[in-house]
Amino acid sequence: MSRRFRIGLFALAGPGLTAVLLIGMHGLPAFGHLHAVTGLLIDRIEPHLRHATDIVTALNFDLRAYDTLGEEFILFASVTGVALLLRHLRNEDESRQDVRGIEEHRFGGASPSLRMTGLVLIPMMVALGAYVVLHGALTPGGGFQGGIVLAAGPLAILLAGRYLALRRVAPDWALESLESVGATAYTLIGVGGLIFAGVFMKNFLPLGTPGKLLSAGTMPLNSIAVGLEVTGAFLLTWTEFFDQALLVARR
Amino acid sequence: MSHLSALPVVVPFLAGPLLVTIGTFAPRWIEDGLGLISALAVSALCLLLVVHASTQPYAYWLGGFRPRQGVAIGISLSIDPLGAGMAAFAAILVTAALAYSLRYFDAVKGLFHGLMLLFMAGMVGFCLTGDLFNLVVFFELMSAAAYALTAYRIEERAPIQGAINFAITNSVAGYAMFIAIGLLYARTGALNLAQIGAALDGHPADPLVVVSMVLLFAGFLTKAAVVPLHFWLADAHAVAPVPVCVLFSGVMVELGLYAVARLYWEVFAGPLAGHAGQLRAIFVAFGVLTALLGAWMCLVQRHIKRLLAFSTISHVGMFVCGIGLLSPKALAGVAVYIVGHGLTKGALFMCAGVLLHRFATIDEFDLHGLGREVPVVGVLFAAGALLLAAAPPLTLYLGKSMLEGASTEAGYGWLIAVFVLASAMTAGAMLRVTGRVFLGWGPAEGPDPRQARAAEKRVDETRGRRDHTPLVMVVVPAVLLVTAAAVGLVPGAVPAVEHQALRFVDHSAYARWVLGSGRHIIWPAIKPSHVEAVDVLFALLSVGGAVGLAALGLFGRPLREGLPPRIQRPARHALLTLRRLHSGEIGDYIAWWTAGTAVLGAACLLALT
Amino acid sequence: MTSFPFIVAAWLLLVGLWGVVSSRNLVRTVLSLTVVQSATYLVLLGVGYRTGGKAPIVADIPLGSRLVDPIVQVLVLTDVVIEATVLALLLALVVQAHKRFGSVDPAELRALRN
Amino acid sequence: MSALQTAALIVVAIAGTAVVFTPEVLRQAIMLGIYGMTLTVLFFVFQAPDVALSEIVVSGVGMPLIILAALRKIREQDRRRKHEESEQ
Repeated sequence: MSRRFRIGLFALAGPGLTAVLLIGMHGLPAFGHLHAVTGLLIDRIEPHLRHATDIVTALNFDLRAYDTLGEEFILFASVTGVALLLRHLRNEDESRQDVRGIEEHRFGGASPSLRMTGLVLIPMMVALGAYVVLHGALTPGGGFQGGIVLAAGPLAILLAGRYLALRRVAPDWALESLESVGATAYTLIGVGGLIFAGVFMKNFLPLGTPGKLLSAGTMPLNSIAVGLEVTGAFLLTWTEFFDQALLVARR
Repeated sequence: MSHLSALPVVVPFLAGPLLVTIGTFAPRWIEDGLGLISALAVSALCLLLVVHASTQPYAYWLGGFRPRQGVAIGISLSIDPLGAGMAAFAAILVTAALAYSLRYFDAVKGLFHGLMLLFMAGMVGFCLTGDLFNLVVFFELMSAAAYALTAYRIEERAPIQGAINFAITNSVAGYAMFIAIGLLYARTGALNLAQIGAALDGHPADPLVVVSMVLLFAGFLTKAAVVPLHFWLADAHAVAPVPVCVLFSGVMVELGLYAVARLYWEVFAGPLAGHAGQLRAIFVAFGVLTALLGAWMCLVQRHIKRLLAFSTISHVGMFVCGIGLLSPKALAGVAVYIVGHGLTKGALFMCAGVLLHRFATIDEFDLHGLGREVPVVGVLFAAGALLLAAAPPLTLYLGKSMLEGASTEAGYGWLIAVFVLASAMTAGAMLRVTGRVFLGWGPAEGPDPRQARAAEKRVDETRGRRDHTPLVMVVVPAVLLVTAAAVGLVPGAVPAVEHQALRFVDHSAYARWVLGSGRHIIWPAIKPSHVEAVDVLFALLSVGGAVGLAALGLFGRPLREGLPPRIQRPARHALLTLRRLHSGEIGDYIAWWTAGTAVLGAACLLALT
Repeated sequence: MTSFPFIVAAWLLLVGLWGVVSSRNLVRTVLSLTVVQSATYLVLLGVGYRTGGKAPIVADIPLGSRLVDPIVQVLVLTDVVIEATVLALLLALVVQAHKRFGSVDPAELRALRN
Repeated sequence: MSALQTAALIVVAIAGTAVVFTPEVLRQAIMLGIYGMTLTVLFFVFQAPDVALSEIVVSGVGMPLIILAALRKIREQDRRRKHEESEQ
């Protein structure tokens, strides 16, 4: 198919599809005037029902926790896929010598202050990430957002020019295990509902006082499980890509 | 019993991460064992759910959030025998694929098994859920696992390209669904299928409802590979490892159709009740186009896996016609047909896998006569072809005759001709392959050597010596074929499917059993439709046509070259154009996707509002 | 102007699809794909907004105040995760494609011509 | 709709268009990061702080690292290939 034909086809089809969409969207209620029964009902009953101050989190980790279960496994499957796709083949070589050279060249000579920044950043990011994960049920954020921040902490080591050191501390299997532990923990919390409360994913812990750190039943646990998984998942993804970019070369 | 409802998803969700974690250290037999046990367990659980739901379908409210005043605040698993049956079917095929790959792969650190289990979790969750957004979540889960599995052999070029095309096309399909969810939520304030359906009832369809239906259908029909949204399928199927192909062709593609049927009957049947005739015409148009184009492309392939892939597209066309007839009888026919087709097509891919293992090529002409070394596989391949041609009185024949009966009843009697032709063409292509590869018939030199290069594998997909076929690689397809032939002959099986299809299409009953308080619904008993005598004739026609086309393909070259150039030239030109459309370029595919969706949208807007 | 967010969403969809269709570089294709996906965020959040509504966090506001719809926000959260994962998978594929084909131009990928 | 929301939407539309039409891939990747920031702002004015936080971590850290590593790998391979060709 020639490029001209393709572009001609899209020149007709693209606006056509947009027109179809706009015709459909014309039937939407005016912006700002949604009347959605389910959302309104949840707004009204959630604070009594679930004791989470962040309704979005209550939906995420309790009312629609099953969606989040699926979402966690989308992440898990993709990261497993990335690990599979970026695996090192037999005819590929890890030239760690090269990397030392790159690290020296890129970071070593640059500036000690950059290194320091990297090293100082790590504990700060970890603390911030942990805070976001733990306060999932109270304030915006939760396991996913906090997990990425947590994962970004160790990666700040890149700035410090010590990528190989990171890989020594965190090899693939360790990151895979971290990710698996998180995903499994999330599933097991659901199974706990089945065992202790009779229904899969049903809350089986006391709801506590709204606004307290340990409130809203299993939600903080869910948030921590997701946090672990996301930390492992993103670290694994990043290191797989950085391995390719920095280490792996065809022999 | 209903406590088991969530377990078919939980089992692979626990086993998958475990496999990925221990894969670095564990020996191969642990991976195989854990994978097989999980898949078997899920199959058994799903079958239990089928039995449990067969008297009374039920909703399982996750987290115990039962609906309040008809408003679903949580997510439900809405379990009925057809949905649970699809889930069981998917799990059984996964079991078969894992058994086949016992001696097949050098599995990488548990990643293959882990991804297969997550793929299964995606498919099973997809079949069991009763929530629109959750449906899309599981769609994305099965897609994510499928993309990676497609490109399993990163040593080669074709799998990478196939996976890229697959991933981009299906991602775009997913976005269309997200937009549709937004539109439907704005209108109904609901995400549960039953609640959306109930909220839409009583008003004729307006453009918003029609457009959201179009976007959802376009998304799921992309998965189902309906022309012109189908381009990714042949690419992905031709390049994915054989055990993965078994699942792609056997069940993943058909799940797209399951979703379309589910969404139509439970959500859109109310507002569109007055326009069923128009919608039927639109479905049938897309279905016929898909059936014939797929069959033609199937006939001209020499890459055997690609040939099988196009045969799947052709069959999908027939299924779309069947679902589009919007009658319970046609739906039952499609359900029976899908089971028979999935098992048969899986077995055929497994046979192709044996050829690939033994001879390191999958090109029909390169394999000329080589198949004599593996006569058993030849018998299996021929048997599979005849099954797909709906040879009476086996499962596929029963499904197809129901489909044909429903076509006549709906006033689309001419569809039977299309079905016969498409079956004959696809089965003919497979019989031709059987003749050339396993019997050494026909010329050994083919046209267009470019295709041969694509079919050659430089890298070995299998493990073990090439001069030996592992027993399990023959036994598994044989078992699948016997099951495919016999499952419909089990007394009461096909009438039970028809009975359940009647419940499936009961729009108002669905809302009652999902949102209601568990009151029992009494359905009227129906008399199962019987196979018409004339259907034998149609089946014999397609079998005979298949044999004829195979003979023409093997020995007919002088005949074809004897045709006057007046006929030859345009035919060759048309074929060339068609082949050029399947260019392997993602830009082309997305342009066609946009065009297909726009046409579907315009047709529906004009006809249904 | 009441449907402006949806018009912007439709525009982003069109532009993103154009990027995918016209791209000569697979990285560019993938980045354009994220623009298509962002159209879905706009539709969902646009649908869920209520004029004068507060964010659905009930810590410091009186019960019963007007809130924006929380459900669509949860859907978008999942959507964002999908965006990141699909991007990672696709870029892994693109890196491999470049290894095997020596190019990231879709027209140069010729393993699947019919 | 408030003026703030309108403004945020216009900026998003412009930034999204710019992502697609930025000529060079590395600049496009940077543009995608900027686009993510504009979306974050939009989500805030749409009263969706959870989503905004998600978007900022994904488009600010999660995706750029992946994209930059992929681009670096591609560039590295191009260089190596040219090098090999020139040696022959």
